[in-house]
Order: sequence, then C-alpha cells, then structure tokens
Amino acid sequence: MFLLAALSLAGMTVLAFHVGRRRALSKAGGRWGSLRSLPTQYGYFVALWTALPASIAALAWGTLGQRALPWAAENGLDARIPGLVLLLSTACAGLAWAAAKVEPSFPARESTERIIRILLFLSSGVAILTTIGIVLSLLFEALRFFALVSPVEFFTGLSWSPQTSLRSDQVGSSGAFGAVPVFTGTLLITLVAMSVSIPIGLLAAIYLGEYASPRVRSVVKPLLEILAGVPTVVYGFFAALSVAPMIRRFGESVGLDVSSESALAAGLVMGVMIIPFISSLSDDAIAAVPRAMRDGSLALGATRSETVKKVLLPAALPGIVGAILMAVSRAIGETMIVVMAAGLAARLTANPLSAVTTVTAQIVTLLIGDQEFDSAKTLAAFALGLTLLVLTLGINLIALETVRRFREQYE
Amino acid sequence: MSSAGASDLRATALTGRARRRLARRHRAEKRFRAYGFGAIAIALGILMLLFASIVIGGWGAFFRSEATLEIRFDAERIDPDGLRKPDVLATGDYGGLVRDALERLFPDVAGRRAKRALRRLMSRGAAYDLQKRVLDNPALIGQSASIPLPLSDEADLYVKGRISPDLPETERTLSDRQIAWLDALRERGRIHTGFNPGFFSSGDSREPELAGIGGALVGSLMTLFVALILCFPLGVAAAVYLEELAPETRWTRLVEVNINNLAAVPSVIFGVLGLAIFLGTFGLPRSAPLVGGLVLSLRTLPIIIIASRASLAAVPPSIRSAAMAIGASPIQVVAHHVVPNALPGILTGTIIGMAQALGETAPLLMIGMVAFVVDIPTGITDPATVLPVQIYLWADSPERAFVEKTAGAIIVLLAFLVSMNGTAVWLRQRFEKRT
Amino acid sequence: MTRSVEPSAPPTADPHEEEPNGARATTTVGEPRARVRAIGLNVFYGEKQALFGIDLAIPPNQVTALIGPSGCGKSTFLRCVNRMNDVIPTCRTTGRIELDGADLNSPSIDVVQLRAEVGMVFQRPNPFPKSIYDNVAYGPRIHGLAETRAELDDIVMGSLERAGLLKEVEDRLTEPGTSLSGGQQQRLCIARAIAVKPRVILMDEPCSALDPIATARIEELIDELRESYTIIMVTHSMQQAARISQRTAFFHLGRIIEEGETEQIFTDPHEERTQDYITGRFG
Amino acid sequence: MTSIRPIRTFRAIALASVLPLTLLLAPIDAAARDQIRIVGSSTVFPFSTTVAERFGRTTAFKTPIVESTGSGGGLKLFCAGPGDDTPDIANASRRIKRSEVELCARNGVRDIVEVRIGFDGIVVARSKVNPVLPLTRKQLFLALARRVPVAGGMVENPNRTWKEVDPGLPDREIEVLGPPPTSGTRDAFVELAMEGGAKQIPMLATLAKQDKKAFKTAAHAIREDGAYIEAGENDNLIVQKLEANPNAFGIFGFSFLNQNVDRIEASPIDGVEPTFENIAAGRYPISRSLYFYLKKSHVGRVPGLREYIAEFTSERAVGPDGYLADKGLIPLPEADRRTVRKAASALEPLHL
Repeated sequence: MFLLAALSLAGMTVLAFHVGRRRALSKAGGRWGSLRSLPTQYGYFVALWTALPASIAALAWGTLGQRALPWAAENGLDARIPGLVLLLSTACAGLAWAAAKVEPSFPARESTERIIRILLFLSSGVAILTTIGIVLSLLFEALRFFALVSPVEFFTGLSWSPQTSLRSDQVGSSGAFGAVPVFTGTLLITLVAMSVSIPIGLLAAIYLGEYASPRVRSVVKPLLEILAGVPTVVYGFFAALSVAPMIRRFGESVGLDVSSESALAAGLVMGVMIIPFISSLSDDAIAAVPRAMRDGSLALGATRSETVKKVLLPAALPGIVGAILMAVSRAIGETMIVVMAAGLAARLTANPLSAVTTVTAQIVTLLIGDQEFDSAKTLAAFALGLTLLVLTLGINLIALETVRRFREQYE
Repeated sequence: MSSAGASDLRATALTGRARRRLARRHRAEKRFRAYGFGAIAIALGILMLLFASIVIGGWGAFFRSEATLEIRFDAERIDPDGLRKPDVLATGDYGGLVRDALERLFPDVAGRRAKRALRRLMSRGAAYDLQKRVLDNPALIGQSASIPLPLSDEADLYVKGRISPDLPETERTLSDRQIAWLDALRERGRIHTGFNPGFFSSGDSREPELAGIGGALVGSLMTLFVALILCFPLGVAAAVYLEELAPETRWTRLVEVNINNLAAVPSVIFGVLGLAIFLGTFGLPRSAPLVGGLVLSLRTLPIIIIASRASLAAVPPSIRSAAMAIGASPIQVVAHHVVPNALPGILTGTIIGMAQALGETAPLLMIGMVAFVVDIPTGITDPATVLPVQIYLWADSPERAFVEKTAGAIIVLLAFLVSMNGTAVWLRQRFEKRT
Repeated sequence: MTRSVEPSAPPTADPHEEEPNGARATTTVGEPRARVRAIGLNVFYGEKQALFGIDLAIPPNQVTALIGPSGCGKSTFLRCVNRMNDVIPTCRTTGRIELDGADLNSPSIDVVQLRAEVGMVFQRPNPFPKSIYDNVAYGPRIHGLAETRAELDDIVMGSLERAGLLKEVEDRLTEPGTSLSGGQQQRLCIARAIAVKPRVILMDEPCSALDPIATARIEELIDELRESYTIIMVTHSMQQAARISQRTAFFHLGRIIEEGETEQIFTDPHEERTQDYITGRFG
Repeated sequence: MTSIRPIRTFRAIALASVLPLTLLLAPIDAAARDQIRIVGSSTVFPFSTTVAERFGRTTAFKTPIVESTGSGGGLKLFCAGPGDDTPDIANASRRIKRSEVELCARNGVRDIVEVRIGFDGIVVARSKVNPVLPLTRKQLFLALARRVPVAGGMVENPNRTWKEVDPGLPDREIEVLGPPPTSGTRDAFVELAMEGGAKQIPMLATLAKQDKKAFKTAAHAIREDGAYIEAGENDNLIVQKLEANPNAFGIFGFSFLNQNVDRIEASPIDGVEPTFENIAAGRYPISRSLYFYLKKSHVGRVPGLREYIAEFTSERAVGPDGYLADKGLIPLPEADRRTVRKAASALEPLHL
C-alpha cells in the first residue's frame, strides 16, 4: 500500500513535469523566445506544486488520520483508502492549479526558485528542530527528577548510588544522586582515550601526509577509517575480554592493584576507536596548509620533521583542535564500551586502574533496568542526558570559538 | 665519480659543532619518522588483532552439521484422521518422527532419561523441517526417506571440535553417552558438516543452530534505506543553503552551532527523542525500520551536512563566477555546477555517515528494535531488528553456541562496513584523479 | 649504462653514477669561474622529460635571469639547484649539477645543508603564520646559527636591514608576517632567505604577484644583494631581465636555446628564436 | 568534468529529493495489529522468546514480537494505555508494584492478569581453576554489606579479604562482579541473600524485630568501595570476566551457570548446591519467581493471545521435562503450576 502510494506520487510528479513543459511549449506556439522561462522550468514548477501539497496532506493524514485506524478497523473499513484518495486528489488539485498558471508571461523560474529557496532554508532548520525535540523530550522528565532530588545535590553531590528500593516494602539504601562522580568518571575515561588517540592519530596523520607514498596512503587511510566504523558492541567485547584481563595481569605482575573493570581498559579501547577521527580530520587540516608554506620551510633547509613541527602543525592547529574536540565529544557520548568494560560503579577517583562509570552508561542502565518506572532512578537518566547535552554544547561552542580565533590570526 | 671532498658543501666552513648539530637533526628526523610509522603500525596491528579474533571465533557460524536419518512419515503421528487438512498437518508430532528414527538407529537405548538425552542430539529445527516437507508435499505421508536434519547446537559444537571429549563429563553440556552416539553416527557416515545457508536467510531463533541474520539483514537494509533517502536530500539541501545561499546571519550561526553540537550528542539521546516524538507524538509503530531510519537519519544528518559543506567549499570559486557571468541564477549555479562538482565528496560523506548508522545500537534500544523478531520483515512498518542489535541480543544469550553466531554476525557486519568504506574510497579516488 | 639519458631510462638510485658526461666534470679548468654549473642535466616527471641536456654555468655575484615561455623548464631548472624537486615523488634527475664544484645529486650531499647554502624566494610571498621576527629567525634557529638571543637578534635585524624592511617593521616585530602588504611580505621572505647566509639565492618570478611600485623596490633590493650573493631569477618580464640581470639564459621546450651576457642577448641574439621571443613574436 | 553531466545530475537530484516526501506516506500503511507484542525483563526474555518461537512455528498465528526493555521499562509501556499501540504482555523478573498498578489504572489499563512462570536461581560462582568454596549467606553479608556490626556498633565494612570475613575462608581479596542497583537480579539477591545473612547475626536479628525499617536499611546496602563491582546486565560477559579473573566471584542467573559448567563452578550456599532439583524443591536459598502480565482487554482483539497463554502454561513448556527447563527455567511445584494454569486460562484479574 505504501509502495503503491509512493509510486503513484512519483509517477504523478513525473507526469506533472511533462504536462508543465508541453503546456508551456504549446502556449508559446513552439517559439521558445516568447517564453519567460525555459520549458523545463515550467515543468519543474508544475511538478513541485504536485508533489509538495500532496506530501503535506499525506503527512497530516499519516499522523492524524492514523488515530482513526482502530475506529475504522472496528467498523470494518480499510482506513488506508481515504488516505490514498486524499493524497491523489491533493496531487491532482496541485497539478491542475499549477498547470493553469502556465502562461508564456509567467515567471516560472523565479517562482520555482523561490519555493526551492524556502525548501532549502527549511532543511537547514531541521537541525534546530532536532535540538528542540531533544531538549523537549528530556526537559519534562528532568524537571520531574529535580522535583524529587534537589539540583544542588545533583550537581554538587559527591556520591552517586541510585540504590532506592524497587518495591514499597523494601527500604532503599543510600539513594544518593550526586552526579559529580559520574561526570568525573566520564572525564577520566575521556582523558585516557585522548591520551591514546591524540598521539597515535596525529602521528599517523603526519606520517601519511608527509612521509608515506601515495600508494601506501591510499591503502592505509581507509584501513584506519575502518577502526571508526567497527560497531561499539564489538569494541566492548574486545575491551572487556581481551584488554581488561591483559591490563590486570600486567598490573599484578608489577604489584599494582588493578580492578577487573578498569577505566584504563575502556579508555584504551575507546582511544583506538577514536584514532581515525583524529587522524582523518587532522590529515585534512594539515593537507589544507598551503603548499607554499611547506616549500618555504623546506627551501630554508628545514628537515621534514622540523617543517611539520614548526610550520605545518601551528598553521593547522585550528583544524586539529576542532578534530580533537569532536573526538572528545564522541568519547563522552560513547556508551557500549563503557557499559561492558568499565563497570557501573560510580567512584570519585582519578586512578585509571579502578572501575568508574560514565554518564551514558548510567543513562542506558537506568532506562533499561528493572526498577519501577516512576522513581527518581529512571528520571535521573533524563537529568543526566540534559546535563550531558548542555556540556557537549559548551565544548562545541568553545571549539568553534577557538577555531574562529585561530582562523582570524592566520588568514 | 667526483672526489669525496667535492661532496661536502662547506668542507672548510663546517665546524665540528655544526657537523654534530646536523647529525643530531637527522637523527631527530629519523626518530620522528619512526614514531609516525609506529603509530600506524600500532593502529593497524590492533585492527588486525580485532579482525583475527573475530574471524577465528565466528568462522564456524557459517557451517552447520547435519545427521542423515531414516524418517518414516507415520500417518499415526502426523495425520491420525487421514484428512490431509493443512491445519491438522501443521500441528502433527514431527518431533516424534525424529525420535522414532533415532530410536531405530540405537535400539538398545532404554529409559526415559536416556531417550531424552538421545532426542536432544537433534535440533528442534528437525521437526520444523519435516513439517515443512509434509506441508509442501502431503504425499510423503506413509513413505520413508533418508533426510539430512540439523543437529542440536551442542552436538554441532562437538562435531565442529569446539567441545573436547577429554573434559570430565560434569564439565561439558554433552554427556559421555551422547558423545558416544555422535561418534557412532559419524562412523556410520551419517554426519556431514557443510555450508549453512540458513545463517543468511533465516530470521532469529532461540535455537542457535536455526538462528540466522536474514531478518536483521533485511531490517538493517530497510532502516538504512529510510535513513538514506531522508538524510541525503535534507543534508545536501541544508549544506547548500548554508554554504551557498545563506547570508552570514545569526540564524546561520545558530544553525551551525546546532549542527556541530548534534554531531556530538550521544546517540542514546537520539533514541529518547525518537521515543518521545515519533512514537509518542506521531504514533508511528514500535520496532519498525521506519522509525529506526528516522532516528538514524537525525543522527547522521549532521555528519552529512558537515561533509557536504566541506566538499561544496572545495569547489573552486572560479566555477561559480564563470556560471554567474553567463547569467545563471544562484540556484542554477548551485544546481548545475556546484553540486555536481561536489557530488563525489558529498557521496563519500554520506556513505561514511551510513556506515556509522549501520553500527548503531544504543538509540534503537529506546524505540523497540531490541526485539526478538522471527519473521523477516516485508515492509518498513513491520517489526524488525538490525544487525548490531542482533549481535547485542545474541551476545546476551546463555546458550554457548550463540558465541559463535555472535562472531559470525559481526563478520557479516564488518564485511558490510568494509565494502561501504571501500565504495567511499573508490569514489574519493575517482574524484581526486579528476581534479 | 649510457642509455640513461633516454627518457625511458629506468630511475636510478644514484643518477650521477651513470653520468654519460662525467668526463666533462673535469673540463671545468679554463672555463670562467662558476658558482653553479649544470652539465648535461635531464629532468623527468614520470615519463615526461622536462629538461634536455642542460649545460649552464652561473658566475658568482651576478644576477642570472632565466627567461622563456611558460612550461619551458626554467622553474624546473631552478628547483634542481636546491633539489626542491625531491619533494615531487615522480621526479628524477640525470646528468650533473654542481655548486662550487660539488655534485649536488651525489648521495653524500645533505639536502638540508644544501638548502641552507641555496636560498629560495617563491613566486607568491609565503610568510609562515608566525610573527615577523620568528619568520626571519626560523632559518637561523633550525640551523643553529645563533647561540644566544643577542646573536639571533643581530641576525634578524641584519637580514631585515639588508632586505630594506627594517625601518617599516621595526616596531611591529611581533605582529604576524601575514599582516604585511604583498611587497613587504616578499621582502620578508627575502630577509628570511638571507638570514641563513646562503651562497646562492633562487628567485622564482619574485615580482609576478606584486604591483609596479613593490616590484621596483624588490628589483632595487636584488641589485643590492648581488654584491654578496649569486642570484638566479626566473622572470617573465623581458624588461625586468634587461634591467637587473647581468646574464640571461633563454629556455625553450626544456632546452637552452641561448645563453650569455644580458646585453648581448637583448641587443644581438645569435638565435632567431631568441630574437622572436624577446620581441614578443611568440611565447 | 567529462564524467558528470551537470543537467542530468541535477534532474537525478531533483527526483531523489521527491523520495523522502513519499516517506510521509508510510504511516498510511500501518494496519491493525495482527501479532502479539511482548515487552519487559531481560531475564524472562530467553523463556518468553522460546515460547513465542514455538507458538509461531506450530500455530497459524504470527510469531509474537518480544522486546527486551527491562521490567520497569516494559511495565511503563504496558501501562501507557489500553490501545493497540501498547504491548499486550509485559514480562517481569519481579512482581508488579502497587503504585504501578494504580498508574496503569489511571491510564485505563484495568484488568491485568498475572502469570507466574517459574523460578530463577541466583548463583554465586567462580572460575573452575579454584576449588569450590562453599559460602553461607552470613558470609556473603559480611563480605558485601556496606556496614557491618563490629563490637556492638555498625561500621563501614572493614573486610578486605575472605579470611577477614571468616577465618575458614581463603586469604584472597574480596572481588564480586554483580548486577547494578537498577537490576531485578540485584534486588532479589539483596532481599534473599543479604537479608537472610543479616538475620543470622544476632545484633541485626534483634534489630529486625524492633525496627524493620532500620534493619532493612542495614541489610540491603551493598558496599561501594570497589569490592563489589557493578557489572552490566550482560551475564555472559560476567561469566567470561570470571574466566579471565579467576579470583573474582560473579552473581548471575542459573541458566548461565547451566551453559558454562566447563568454565565456572557455583558455590553452595548454606550447604545447598544450586542445582535444578534443589532450586525446584525450594532448598536453594537464593531464588525468585518470574512473571508475566497480560491485558485482559486485549484478549479477543489481538489474535492468538489466549493460545499463547495456554502454550506458556502448558506442561510441555513449563513442566519439569518441558522445553523451557532445557533453557534453564526452573519449574514451579506441580500444585502451583496447576493453580497458575487454571487462573491464567480463566483470565483471573490480579489482586495485590
């Protein structure tokens, strides 16, 4: 049914295009010169007016008319038929209206372009709508949470232990909702990840850009990019089952007390995942430094490494900083690796060998747990999500501002 | 050959100190180069390690073992009243047929426990297989045939050598007796291990030997399709607007900050958004690829917009000026010249975004795609699951044989990913050659 | 192994070994003293040959202008002198090029050291995204030419002075080099080059991106620098070549058509093609 | 630019941008539901899916869709309303709460049918590398509680090694991987093992009689200093971590023990080994009931609901020799099974 509707709309659109073009040509008596716009532009005009209103009608029906479905089903009707009829009749009406407007004097191109401009503008607004949607879908539940737990406790409390009771006849333990350890845990893991990915990613980018032959580059770069595409579930297993025990054994051999779920294991693997973000983006940034800079430095007798360190890196810094900040926000947002390898114990510690937890890991476990759904525990997930959103927004604003300042300095 | 002295440029001027300094600089250069090489070696080494461990663990998932049994399609068990009605045939006791065949092979097995142990060598799928055969061809009733039927997950693991018979009996899931039976079947040439087409064509199942990624694969493709046809035009349109048409205003700066921020929002939050908006407000069905695609398209949109803007910005301004100079309107310049020139870059960004969408799990947790779906979806509103979610679910299953299946599914997912990345690389190289 | 002059010859790790004209390296006796000398120099970009058996001697403390139509190999020749062609992976050189008798393509030549001896100024000014001071100090710093800050200051100030820029930038040394005007930037690049105290300065159309006033200043500067440096300059402007150079070489299709005193080339060329080019009949 | 013809590319792009518009039509297609939808606990998920698959293969009905959302998340969806767009069944690894029932009622979900399907044992296990270590609930309490009684007062748990808990135990550091506070498994463990252990300590036992609330506060709190490690909900992962870390104990469901007997070994608790028979007979102290809840109003509207319940409560599913027993579900006593079957087929509404 959906396919039928989609195909018929697509067909009508193509038909409308031809109707518009033919009509313009026949009105002009075959002489193009008398038309204000090209015949195809009349075609686009009619096609747009066919597809657009029909789609809006379909959306309206899909969201509102859908509610009529159970009613229709109970009365033995197929509620899909009126939807299809609505769609096709709107399309026909649009076609007829637009076709009637086709006159040699009608500015079809300007008209079409105005609509396209509006459509393009609206597309750019989707990002804003998404953000608004995210904020709205988090805000209300977060507010309910803050009605139960004071924001002061949430933002400054040093103990995170959502051990409230599951049932009314139980007594919860501490039920502390101080989010500081959760955020410091995120910070710790991000730091570990960055200390792996920044040097490796940056050095890899430099090697590929400055030393490797084009052949090697064309093979290695896509291979590195695969690292970013490996599903995080896979990394999670790798971290939990290969890396964590390895670190633990190593730690024991040198007499260190290593938790079997350590921030180090999760951070290292996350760092590996992030390498391509840093290497690809910094590679682009370094490649964007004008050739003249590189030549100028080499011609002065600088070695390649001196050229890289003293000229290319400073010049590419805004891009590299941007890449690093993007990678940081990616690390903050990473969920599955932490859920699997870093544990869920919220501890206020700077020791990467102990188990910590992160915001995203808490969000997931809080949302898919077994606890009752109207407790502060579930609602805490939304508060965490909202805080995280604000946090990444802050990082991004800083990143954009830094990049802009650097640009101003170097351009 | 020139004299040795001539090769030194400033033989007299170069003091010992300068000479040492030069040597030091060259050593630093070599070191730096080695660091770069080392970094790449480490990254690729980890990649290889990861791939090797997955392939070794998951290769077995592509094979399954079957035992050939003499099945007597006993009318008593399948169709007691002899009416050949399909709904009666569907509920026949096909498990009984398998049991009978096994007991004929091992007539000395006695006692309820022993018979149960014997029956558990064969997969529950054997009965489904026979049921399908009879429904397809009711004339089989009353006949006998020798039919290869799937072994149970544990027997399959044993045949593939993943359970050692040397372990003490209490430490494995197969008893000594069961192993003896399997060895006997093997000696009689009744056991074959071959390619398992069901792994690619079947939907999910609770029986590891029957479970396949067919449903998840179709679900993934549908989800990606929805995400693609949404976010590609939207992303390109937004990028074109921001890069080519929009004046530098507060609005565009706001949009820009927004896009960069969305690229960094944890993906699980997009799931929360999908739950509230698409399921809550618009009333779209749960677990559907439609909603999954919508959520993933919002997730991928920023990536595509950022990549598209970069590649639009890389189109030389001279092309714009040239088109403008012959009287093309801004929209025409963009549509006829700028976008086609930037297309390879845009497509590369889109593919990379799609590859990331392919691997997402967390947002789909929230919109009901972490589900047990046996039927292969036929439309974008049918309940479905996707590959990474299937992996997540199998990884959480107690049956040992799912470990192999999990790794097998990961291999398939990685294969998809590598081929998508490969396409992106191919496009990029074609593009680089052209300019 | 004498086939190596042919375009199809395989790239060799050590080109001068198969130098067919190796014997001529010893024939420098009796010829005028040359700072840079090319003997049978061939350059290939992949399969394409860019220079064919160039023989050229460049005397010290003079300005030598390389002229010729676009794509004739002038810049390629220039980039042989400080081996900047090494940057291009497909580029390969046979034949011999010498700096004060030292074979530049010899494996024992340290490119880094070579480039300290042979400075280069590019077509478009390319100051680093650093302060004016740091731009000039870059070379001395990497080569360790100054041991103390005071020494470095001396070098920087001296170079800016010689480049005729010091007065203009004296009180803004910490501002980025990119904040200067085009002509100033180019003089900054010249200051940057001479700060390393090279023997030879290569200039690749140094004025082509500048307005006439800035061009005049640079030309003046080049004329002054001739006292202490050997300058090889690529230019598209006949007038410029005539004004400031002492010797001129005319390149065409990768070969030297004619080479000699500037005055002689511009007033009484031996070759008809030279005549045609300098009078603007082709090019 | 020879390989791309701009105008043609433009037309292709124009057509491509019509495609997303057609997506808006997709909801038109959403017809009335013809399959059962189940949500809820990840512990019940393996059993629920087994029944669903069998139900789908052997009947003319479509295979139900089972989602793993956690008990709380499942009940939230279940209680969202009575409509077709809400699930018919919610699985739970704990009993539904009174407040949840009330919320359901406010949303119009009134007649809820409760079905108890069996037991799940919670085991404390360790890698096979080490010899079996029998434990008591008291020892577990002393090892894992946040505060323990020392010399008449409650202090932060000072025990670092098992030997400090009980001199008879080995001198190994306490390291236990267990479920997080959001998990029903954790809840059951706390209630059965920790509370049971606490009651064996005279000081707390008297407290239990005087102040129930204070007793529970003391008994239910698990230490947060690193000896107890909150590992995710993925029990397989815990099993594999135990293999990598032979000294650690893990707390998880019986079915995972069942499948990994070659690698891990469970400690007998209070002298009782967690075997199928012991749990079924109620001898093993740490086991809990599993449930599912059903909307009575959906019976008759959604095809196959009645038949699904019949299958789930049938002897061949939940009986001692049933196929769910193969999957690790421990059956209820025979009398209970009969009662449950009768109540379920009559769709008797829940009374808390």
